[in-house]
Amino acid sequence: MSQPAAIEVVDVSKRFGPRWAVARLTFTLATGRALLLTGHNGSGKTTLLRMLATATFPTAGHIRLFGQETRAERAALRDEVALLSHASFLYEDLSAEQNLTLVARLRGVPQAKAAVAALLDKVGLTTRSDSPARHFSAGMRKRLAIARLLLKRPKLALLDEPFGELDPAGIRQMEALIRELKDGGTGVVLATHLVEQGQSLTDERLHLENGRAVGAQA
Amino acid sequence: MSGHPKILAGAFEVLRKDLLIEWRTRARLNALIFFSLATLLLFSFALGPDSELLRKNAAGYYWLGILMASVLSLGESFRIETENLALDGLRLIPTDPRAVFLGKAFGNAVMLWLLSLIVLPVMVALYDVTIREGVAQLAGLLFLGCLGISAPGTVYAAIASNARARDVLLPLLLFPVLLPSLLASVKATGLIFEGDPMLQLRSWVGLLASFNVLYWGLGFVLFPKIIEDD
Amino acid sequence: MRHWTLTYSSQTQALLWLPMILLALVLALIGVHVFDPKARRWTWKALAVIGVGMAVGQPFLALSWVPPEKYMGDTGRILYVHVPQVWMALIALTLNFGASLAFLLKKSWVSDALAEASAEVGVLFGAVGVTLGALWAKPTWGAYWTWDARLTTAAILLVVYSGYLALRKFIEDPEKRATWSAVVGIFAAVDIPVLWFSVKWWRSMHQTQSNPSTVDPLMTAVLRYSATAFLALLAVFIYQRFLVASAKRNEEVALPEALPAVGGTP
Amino acid sequence: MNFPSPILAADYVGHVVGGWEYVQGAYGLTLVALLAYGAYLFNARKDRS
Repeated sequence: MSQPAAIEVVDVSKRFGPRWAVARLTFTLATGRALLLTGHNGSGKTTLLRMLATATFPTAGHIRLFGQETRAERAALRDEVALLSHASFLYEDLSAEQNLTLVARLRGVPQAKAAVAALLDKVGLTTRSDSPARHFSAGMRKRLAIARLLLKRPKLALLDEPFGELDPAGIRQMEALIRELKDGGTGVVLATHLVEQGQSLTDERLHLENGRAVGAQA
Repeated sequence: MSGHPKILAGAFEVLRKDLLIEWRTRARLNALIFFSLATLLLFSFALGPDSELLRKNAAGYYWLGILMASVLSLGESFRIETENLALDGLRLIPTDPRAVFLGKAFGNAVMLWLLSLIVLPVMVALYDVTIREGVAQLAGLLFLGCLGISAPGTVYAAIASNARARDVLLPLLLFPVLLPSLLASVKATGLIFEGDPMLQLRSWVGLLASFNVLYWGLGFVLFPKIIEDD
Repeated sequence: MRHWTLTYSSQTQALLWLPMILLALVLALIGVHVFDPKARRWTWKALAVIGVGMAVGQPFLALSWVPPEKYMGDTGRILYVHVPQVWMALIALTLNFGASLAFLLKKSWVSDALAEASAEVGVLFGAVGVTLGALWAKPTWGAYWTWDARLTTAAILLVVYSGYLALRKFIEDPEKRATWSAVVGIFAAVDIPVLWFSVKWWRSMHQTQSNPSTVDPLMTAVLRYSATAFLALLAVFIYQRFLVASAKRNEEVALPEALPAVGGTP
Repeated sequence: MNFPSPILAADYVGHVVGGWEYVQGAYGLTLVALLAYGAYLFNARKDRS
């Protein structure tokens, strides 16, 4: 292999108290491929995504992204991996624009102001850019969270239920956006209950039950 | 790549964000001001109308008022971080956890300092205090004292915000640890009020500064252990 | 000062060495216990026998064998338990600091369990020690509580570590509990000497510590004997509490080996 | 002659004015605290094994 795999999960287990959220999971995802992650609530999807995003780390086993171990190389990997989480990561008292500007500045994005304005336009929040996130609907929060993710131009995008809480137009936009990411060479991991929608966007599928991979299928 | 300038730049952004949030939620700051005023009033009620006693112990009551308010403001500063898991988002941007500590702890110190300055004139009137050694010195000392509260305060608030019964836990953990810097602050403030004929002020301020170095160093090293999930 | 020291019989003189020999024995047993895991099955039992035996004999020595103190009279006898109890508390809390530091440097459930055990036992000995101190202070100084540096520091120390124990109870996730309490343990331990000096300077009231050269050798011997007895008990308590904590941790944190390997690849 | 003897102890109880019961109380307290903790540990150990 000339290029290390985008994701390499080796016998990973994650425990929360007495419960195993992810149990002895092993899989790889080649660079440039998109993975669909399915499973019921509590099957370990979110935990897996959080581990891939370096938000938390395995109790046992190893995760390597682009050949780098997550625990050891977290600082470098966080630059390249972006997570669209169930929690929006937003500061409720800051406006949409201020939330994005904070991220842009912390990442050292050049011309932060212009970049933020362009992204707000892209997710259709320009008219509400000055209202605090507290006043946003669930769908609008999702859009803002996506804009936050796009500030990163990640090599790997981890999307936890990206279609949840979006209206039909929003879902179409999201689909277009995921395609755009894929075409741009970004690896995508997509966790969703909408299996058909997800399958049309991805190349591979991993089904989780009680933290284990079940019935592997392409 | 992640050298010291980057930590300081990150800390500055975190500080800016915290102050911006405080500014956008001014109502909360107002509530805090009235809370500490109420505390100062309660001391004078509890002790009766002995104005001599109040004046003598003014520095102590003043710092107790600030301390009480600090628990609320520290708790609040981490409530905004646990909401929407914003602190996780901050980590993953990525922001160096030490930068988060420096930014938040400094922000908390600034907030407490502003609070103490706003309450100061009322305290002076209420306890009939004269500031003999100059208001500038007092302001500097207040800031040093607030820094001494905010460093361990930020560490402990981060811990308490994720535990059950956090409202009980934060003061329980924090107050005893704060005692040394609080004692030094009270002594030095008292000397500024009463005058400093023996020139003891310098050594108390020096002591307070040393506590600050110790607590900020500990916080800088240990804070990442608290917010990194491994 | 006390010339009657010279009138001890040779029998009594020889007995003054007994506490030191017992102390060496207890320390040796603790050393074997720490460094030889296989010996742990019997070392703690031996320590328990010595500790209980000596503790039973202790009131006998302290209440009747030793003559009353010249100035304090019989009240001074409280010191034979008060002082060693506080020493033991300090030893236990120092151990807590070591365990906390060890945990942060290298995660291990052993150091976490040891931190839990030493803090709890330390608080127990500290609480008894401080209570006895207050009981001694009432007839001696006329008040249960004088705000001198040592008393104040001891009291705050108890509050600090009670907070530590409360924190441990309030966090369910074992990993987080271990890490966070280790951080709190280090903050607390570093704060103790700082606190002591600050309270001392704050009060600027001096009380010089007595040392063996100014005290009758008979009294020193009894003090050492008591300290040895409590040290043996301290070791047994910490070890037993450590076993309880370890067992609880094992229940909380199952090992991944317990899971069958049924990996799958997409 | 200073060797521990119950007679001597009784002598003290008879002679020493005040304070003596007080001192014994302090010793009793220590004993009770240590015993209680030992019993608690013994119980906890029994539950775990």
